[in-house]
Amino acid sequence: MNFLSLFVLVPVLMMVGLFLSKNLTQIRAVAVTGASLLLALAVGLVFAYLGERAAGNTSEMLFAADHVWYAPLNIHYSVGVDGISVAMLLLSAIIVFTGVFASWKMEFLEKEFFLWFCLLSTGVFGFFISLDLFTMFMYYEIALIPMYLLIGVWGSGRKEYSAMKLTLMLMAGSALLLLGILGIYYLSGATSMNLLEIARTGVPAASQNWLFPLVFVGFGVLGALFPFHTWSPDGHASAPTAVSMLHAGVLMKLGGYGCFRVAIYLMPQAANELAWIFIILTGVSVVYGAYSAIVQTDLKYINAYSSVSHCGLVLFAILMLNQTAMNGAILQMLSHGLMTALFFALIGMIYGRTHTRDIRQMQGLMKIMPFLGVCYVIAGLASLGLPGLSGFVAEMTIFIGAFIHQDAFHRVFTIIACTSIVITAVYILRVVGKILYGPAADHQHIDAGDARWYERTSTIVLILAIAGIGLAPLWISDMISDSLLPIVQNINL
Amino acid sequence: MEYTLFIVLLPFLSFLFLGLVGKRLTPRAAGYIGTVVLAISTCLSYITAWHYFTTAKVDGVFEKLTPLNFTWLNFTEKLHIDLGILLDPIAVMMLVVITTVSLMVHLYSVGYMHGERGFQRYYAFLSLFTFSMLGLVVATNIFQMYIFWELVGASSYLLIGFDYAHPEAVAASKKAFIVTRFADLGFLVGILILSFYTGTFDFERLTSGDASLFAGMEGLSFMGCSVVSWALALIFMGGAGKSAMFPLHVWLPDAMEGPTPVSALIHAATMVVAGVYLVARLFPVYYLQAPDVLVLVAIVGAVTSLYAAIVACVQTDIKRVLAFSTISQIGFMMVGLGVSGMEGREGLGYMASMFHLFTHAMFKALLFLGAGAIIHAVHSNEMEHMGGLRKYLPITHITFLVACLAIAGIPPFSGFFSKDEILAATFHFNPALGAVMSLTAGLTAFYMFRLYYRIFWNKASHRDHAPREAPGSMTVPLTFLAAATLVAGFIPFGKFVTSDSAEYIIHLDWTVAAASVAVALIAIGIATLFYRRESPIPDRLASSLRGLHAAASRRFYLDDLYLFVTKKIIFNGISKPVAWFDRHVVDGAMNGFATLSQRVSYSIRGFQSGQVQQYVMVILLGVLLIAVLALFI
Amino acid sequence: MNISIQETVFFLLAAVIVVFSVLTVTTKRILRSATYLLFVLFATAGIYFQLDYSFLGAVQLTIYAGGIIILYVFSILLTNQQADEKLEKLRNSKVLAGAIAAVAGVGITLFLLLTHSFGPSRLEGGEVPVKVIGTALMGTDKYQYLLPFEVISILLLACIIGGIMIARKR
Amino acid sequence: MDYSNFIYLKEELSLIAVIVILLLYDIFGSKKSLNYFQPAACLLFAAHILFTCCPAGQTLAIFGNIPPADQANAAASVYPTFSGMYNLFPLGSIIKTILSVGTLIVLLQARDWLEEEQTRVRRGEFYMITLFTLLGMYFMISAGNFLLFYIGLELASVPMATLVAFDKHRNHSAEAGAKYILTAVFASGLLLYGISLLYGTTGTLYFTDIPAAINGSPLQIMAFILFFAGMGFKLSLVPFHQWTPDVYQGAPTPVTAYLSVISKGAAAFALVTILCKVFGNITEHWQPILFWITIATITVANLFALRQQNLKRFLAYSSISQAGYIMLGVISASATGVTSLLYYILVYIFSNLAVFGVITIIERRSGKETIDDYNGLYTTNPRLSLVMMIALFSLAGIPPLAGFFSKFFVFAAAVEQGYYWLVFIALLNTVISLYYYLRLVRAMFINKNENPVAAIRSDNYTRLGLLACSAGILLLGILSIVHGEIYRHAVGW
Amino acid sequence: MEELHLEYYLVASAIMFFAGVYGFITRRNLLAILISIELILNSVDINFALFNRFLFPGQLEGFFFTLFAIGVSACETAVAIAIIINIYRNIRNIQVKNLEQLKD
Repeated sequence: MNFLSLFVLVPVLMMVGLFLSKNLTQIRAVAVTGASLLLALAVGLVFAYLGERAAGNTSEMLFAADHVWYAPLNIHYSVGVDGISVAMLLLSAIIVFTGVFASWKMEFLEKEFFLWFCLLSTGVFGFFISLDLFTMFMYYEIALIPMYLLIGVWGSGRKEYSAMKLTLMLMAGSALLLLGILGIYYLSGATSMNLLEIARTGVPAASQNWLFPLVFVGFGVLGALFPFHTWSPDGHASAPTAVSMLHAGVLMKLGGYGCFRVAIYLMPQAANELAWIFIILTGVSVVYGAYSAIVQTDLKYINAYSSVSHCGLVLFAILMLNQTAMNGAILQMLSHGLMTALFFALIGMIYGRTHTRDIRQMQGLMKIMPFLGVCYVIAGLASLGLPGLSGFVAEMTIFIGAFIHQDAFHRVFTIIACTSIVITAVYILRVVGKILYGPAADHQHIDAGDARWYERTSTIVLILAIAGIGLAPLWISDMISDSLLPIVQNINL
Repeated sequence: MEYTLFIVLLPFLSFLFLGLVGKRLTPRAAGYIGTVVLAISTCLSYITAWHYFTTAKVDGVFEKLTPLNFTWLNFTEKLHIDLGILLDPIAVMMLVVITTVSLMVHLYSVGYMHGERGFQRYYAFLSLFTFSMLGLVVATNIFQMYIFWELVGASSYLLIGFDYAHPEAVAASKKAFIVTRFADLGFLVGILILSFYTGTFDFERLTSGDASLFAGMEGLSFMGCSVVSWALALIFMGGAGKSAMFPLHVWLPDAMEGPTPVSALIHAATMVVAGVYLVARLFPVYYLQAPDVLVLVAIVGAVTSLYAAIVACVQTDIKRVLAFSTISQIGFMMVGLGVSGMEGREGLGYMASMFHLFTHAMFKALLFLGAGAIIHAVHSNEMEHMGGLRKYLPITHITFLVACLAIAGIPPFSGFFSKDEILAATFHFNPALGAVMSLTAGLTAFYMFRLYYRIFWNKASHRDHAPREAPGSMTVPLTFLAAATLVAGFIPFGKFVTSDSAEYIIHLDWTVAAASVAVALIAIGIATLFYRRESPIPDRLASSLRGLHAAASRRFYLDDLYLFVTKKIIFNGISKPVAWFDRHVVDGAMNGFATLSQRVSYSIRGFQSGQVQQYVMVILLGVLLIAVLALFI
Repeated sequence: MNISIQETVFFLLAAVIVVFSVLTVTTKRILRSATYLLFVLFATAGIYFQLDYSFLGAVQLTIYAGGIIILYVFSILLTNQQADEKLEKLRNSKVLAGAIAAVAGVGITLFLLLTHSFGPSRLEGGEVPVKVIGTALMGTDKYQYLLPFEVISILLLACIIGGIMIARKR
Repeated sequence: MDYSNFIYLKEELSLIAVIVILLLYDIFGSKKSLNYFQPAACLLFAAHILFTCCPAGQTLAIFGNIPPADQANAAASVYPTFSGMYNLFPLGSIIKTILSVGTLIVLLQARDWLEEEQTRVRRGEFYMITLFTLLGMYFMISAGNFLLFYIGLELASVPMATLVAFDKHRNHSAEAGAKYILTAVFASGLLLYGISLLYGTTGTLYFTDIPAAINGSPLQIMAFILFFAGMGFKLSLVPFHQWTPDVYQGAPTPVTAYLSVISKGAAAFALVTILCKVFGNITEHWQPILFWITIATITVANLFALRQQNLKRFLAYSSISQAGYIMLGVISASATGVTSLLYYILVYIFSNLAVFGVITIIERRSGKETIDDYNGLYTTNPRLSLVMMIALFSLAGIPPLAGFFSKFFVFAAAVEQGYYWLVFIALLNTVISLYYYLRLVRAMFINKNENPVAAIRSDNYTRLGLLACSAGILLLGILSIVHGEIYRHAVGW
Repeated sequence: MEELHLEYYLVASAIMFFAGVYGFITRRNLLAILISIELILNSVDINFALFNRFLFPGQLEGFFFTLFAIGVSACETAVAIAIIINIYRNIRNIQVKNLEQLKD
């Protein structure tokens, strides 16, 4: 048994454990144990990966394993990781870990909540370790569907509507995706659905031109590609804390990762030819999301639109089709995943105390809950790209990478995308100014305490990760960059 | 000289320590830790300066040393962000300036901020700022500079908004950050363009005068200007934002909402000159590749300088006066750079600008700290609450006077030497510009003494209890800085800092010097006449020049413009429509599909009528239709 | 005009079939409808006889005319208090739609039938011996129908069970 | 006259044996012994399934009638008996097994209903008629001649009408029965006319002989269309579907279940057999027809299903759209297509029967059968809700449930044949279908209800049935052996 | 004999078929609808016999199909009538308009 499969197995075992557990303590014990195990696995994987690479293992995917699953359709259960997936797995593990702590205090149906949560994690981890298009798609959908119930049952506000909208839009995306995947497989004439195999055989150029948009839009819906992003504000606003964290933090990354791993990697010619369309769309969404965020009054909406902007940048960078920009895109995924998770965690904690997410009804929270306030400021600074925090590393890599594109069109759009750093600052500071600063007014709020230990655990881990990437980005950046090489070579063939 | 690392690193460690465990410490302990750490840093930078200026000279030229440089982040094979330490004359000078002023401010704050809530946080932020600023000046490459550039912006934001319960402070911090962020956008784009063509961020390579680096940009132009000019102009935009150049200066007067020592450190002595430092750092590039941009720098500097001086004349808040004065003085420095050439006599402007940066840091910090002492005593920023303070605050009075004289350009105070050289360089470059700058110098003298008289002379306002002189922790820095202001002018600056790093002996241009001193004296005279005692003349003058006065009081409506742009254009004009569009058009379309399906679903319900004969009819028609379609089409 | 007996018989039968088919579905009285159907079935049997499929004709007469029609008549009598109750007036639109559909159907079908070239067709005489029929029903070779024969017996059993189950009182 | 041919009919004969035993038992069993009628019937039928399961080749080898040379062939291809009247082929045995398993589950679910005062007297008939129709389907599947096929079809549909009208004292049931028999007879009229034209143009009714005479003349196309209309009725394809909702709603729920899965599955397989074996030469003529019919089926059914309140009507439309997906497997008419078709039927049987099982028990115990009645079901009946949910998700094609795999395979089969547009539209329709399946999930899990359906204790038969269905839904996808086994036999076919 | 063409018979049977269809669609009484169906089935039977006799006289496929079809249609009729009688027992009426309870 390949140890990558543990990433899927652990959440499944967690589900079994949860199913058997009798009371809240046991549920929490199972959740924490499992999440810690996953985090440990992910960290271990990072070291193992770097060790293998240092030892001179140059194969494209490490720790690969392959079992035939559905022989008639050449579907294999095939796993393996490169630097990119390692990074994403680490991200997922961190967010699952912190998500468990962020949902320490559930009000009802705890067992069911964690069950779905684990299923979601299964999908996420499975997606990142998969090398086979089929299993990839399968895990992708596994990750999507629990969202419906997680939002619908444990959410707030217009939860039924949001949950339904989110699910349907994402499923519509995955419908396109499925067609794309089938098209890729059959038109490439590959003898298996393995990514590497298909990349070797290649998809005929003529087919790429219609397959590429399908796959890109399919994944793009999850990556909040304009104009298919509208599930995101409603969905995030209604979702419970941990779900928002996991969704914005990891699930949306599935979109970017998929665009990159499937759309770009397998269809380089079409990517080269059609990138401009999507560059316009993503370029728009970067700026557009940021502008939309400025006028929102609901904390979660602000963050959701901010995600639209940041995730737009991910897709934007991927489309630049060069190593640096793609590296930036992956870093941005990591960075955005961490900080948006932090944001949502904090928003959830603040909401738990103030019972409102309307920024007009909050003031001076810094005095009342300094820990959360400080964390919020840190998250904000990370989001607006302060050096020393992860956002900067990612954004700069993207801008540099995007700007070194030989085509002037790309550079113009890079500059347009750059303007988002100013707009981001505007809405971040607006929120920080409105809710944290100023005199504390509401008595109800004044009585609310600061973060509890589990909340602190969750936020501190996230902040450490953000600062870790922000301060010492080289190892992770190089790890990703090295793994990008074969993909970039595939593009430039 | 690897120990220079600790100059930078120590404040960072102090920041981490105070930030993480500061709450567990007593305020006093936190203050001392911060101050002591900085004192070590200061000592190290003095040692560095001594060490550098004594040993680094090779063939009469100061070498650029990089004791430390490591790759922080790789972009491409050529482009990578390095973090490191670059020592050259201006960097070393800046190290000295920053650590000195910062140390003074740290020390001063022990007294000034005594009893404030969040004292530990304050020191943590101060340390963070000092770290960032030091990192900025020793940057080995433009991207490192950008990194620390952003960090100083953030720490400035945090410090301006230190009193976060105070809405004005919060608004000011936000404004400061956003305006400078906007400018930084230019900086970033400039970096992108420059690095795209030259393939390097490295200062040493960029400034080496190697024309082949810029070969890629040759002949390329955009909207009538060459691309290299665009790049450098955009980089200058970043500098202009940080250095509060017109029209990006709007944030600086508001930034005075922060604690006064912070204003002294960040918004007078160090951070705001970062823009000057940036231009100086890239000076060879500007000079060799885009002299037209240097002209732009000069013009912007001159306009800013004059504008700020005029506005300063009518401000009533003493910190605002000082803020505009700062803007004006930085304008001087920019002009100095803008008119400068590369070598020897031609490079006077550069040298003068750096010299002025140095002296200005001392006397402007002194002015702010003095203002702090005054505010500390009277608990107000407004001139009308002051007057006649010279009896109560003797030390403050003397030191403040020294600073005023220095800024007014009266010999032998330091400001005279540096400003005079800028004027000389400007006249050399263009007499008209020189005249404008001289006028500005005169205005400077006028408003400074207006300030001075209205604080220390004039009619005393009503007070409940007599103001008291500040405690020792505050007066010691004042005295130290006053002393520095007195002697700094005699430093043979040309020996150390010149545009080509070669020694240049300053020769006072006596005609220019005499003229400027005369102008200053006249201006001081007028100020004495107007403000020494209560006098109706200023009011009369104000009413006779009502339009100008009102406009100057409103800072020539630039703040209104800023408000208009942010509130009306960005918020109401762009964001709201965009958000509406998103909710109603984009999302509406998505919901529209759902509604449409539902509608269709309801509208076809009659089709399922429950009549079996209709069902059969449909089957039959279906068959016939398929048959027709399949057979005849 | 040289009209053979065969032709005369055919045209007679065809006329009966067409006319009574239409009458079956248009008459207002249901009992008459059943009666007209009987005529159609007789005519059909006539065609079988004409084709020299006497066995088939006999089966047609016994099962259809003798069995099914009787079933119909009984049912009609059972379900109608007045056996000759008029069928209710039909809505014109429905009739029109039905008529158009039927005419279109006839049109298309006839067009296809008449334009199709059915190989060499000839009506050869020759009765099918009952022995042949019997052997075919009992055989398992090609063109022998033991299995369908068995299966239809099961079908009949199933229908008997089902019919009884529905029709009985309990 | 080789009566030994009968031994090849082992499935049919054993089923007839079961029927005959039941018939005798029902007639001659004492009042007391009849208490065990239902368990006995189920056990007998289960024994029949086991007997059917035995691989065809081996059983034949036991009888020793196949020449050794043919034995290898027999496992993979068609072995005609009765001189081509009846075809023996492993795939047929597989589908028969699948259908029998489904029928057994239906019988288990029907047990509770049959214990009712009203129906108790007719339960013997229920078993017999159900098994008769199943027998009819067996013959439909194995027929090698249109005559046998037609008789099988009638055996599968005429007694079915009496099942539909089984609750004969209920007006709805009676009405549904009448609608069913009238439409069925009309459809079989069309089918017969089609067969007659086919006979007229080809001169034979043997499947093996027809292809030689098929030339695609207009009359043959017309014959095909008429034939297809008759099959379309059984499969309830648009526009031959309108009887479906009415009949499904009116019929007793177990009968509806039977009708929706077993009868449909048999018809689908019979259709694909005939399309491949008989009309295999004129694929270019029938594929466009199927193309549009499939699109119409899926789309129209989904549009109708959107707003249904009555669960059985809702499921009727859902099953119509599922039939559309089945058609994807039919239209592909390749080895993968047939495999996916069979697999789809199998999974569909489990999923749909699970839904019907839950509906049956809830309807029986509470009399409620609209979606709104299911609000808050999870609070009182968590297990039933969970089963229902996985079944619905399986129908919607959500991984890791079997429905996902079956949908994927039919799509893959269609894409393999180049039906990209068809798959595209089908995929978009999966999104709509997901909406209405989620409506039900929402009702059970999210919506609040003052008086939800009271907690239900279901009987052991229902439990067993639901357990079997759940196990099937959960495991069928992951265990690829089922699919592989089907494929192995489909390749040579 | 030569003059009698297959087509003549086919026309008659087709008309019979669609008369049945017309009846099915327009009649109001369930039994009348069933009677229409008999027309449909009967016309098919004729077709089989015709094709067999005119085109493929060598074998008796059409013949037997007709034979079996007659049997099957008898079954159908029997079951249909049983169901109709059942309806009559339930609602004392067999008008088709009373069969419209089940609808959307």
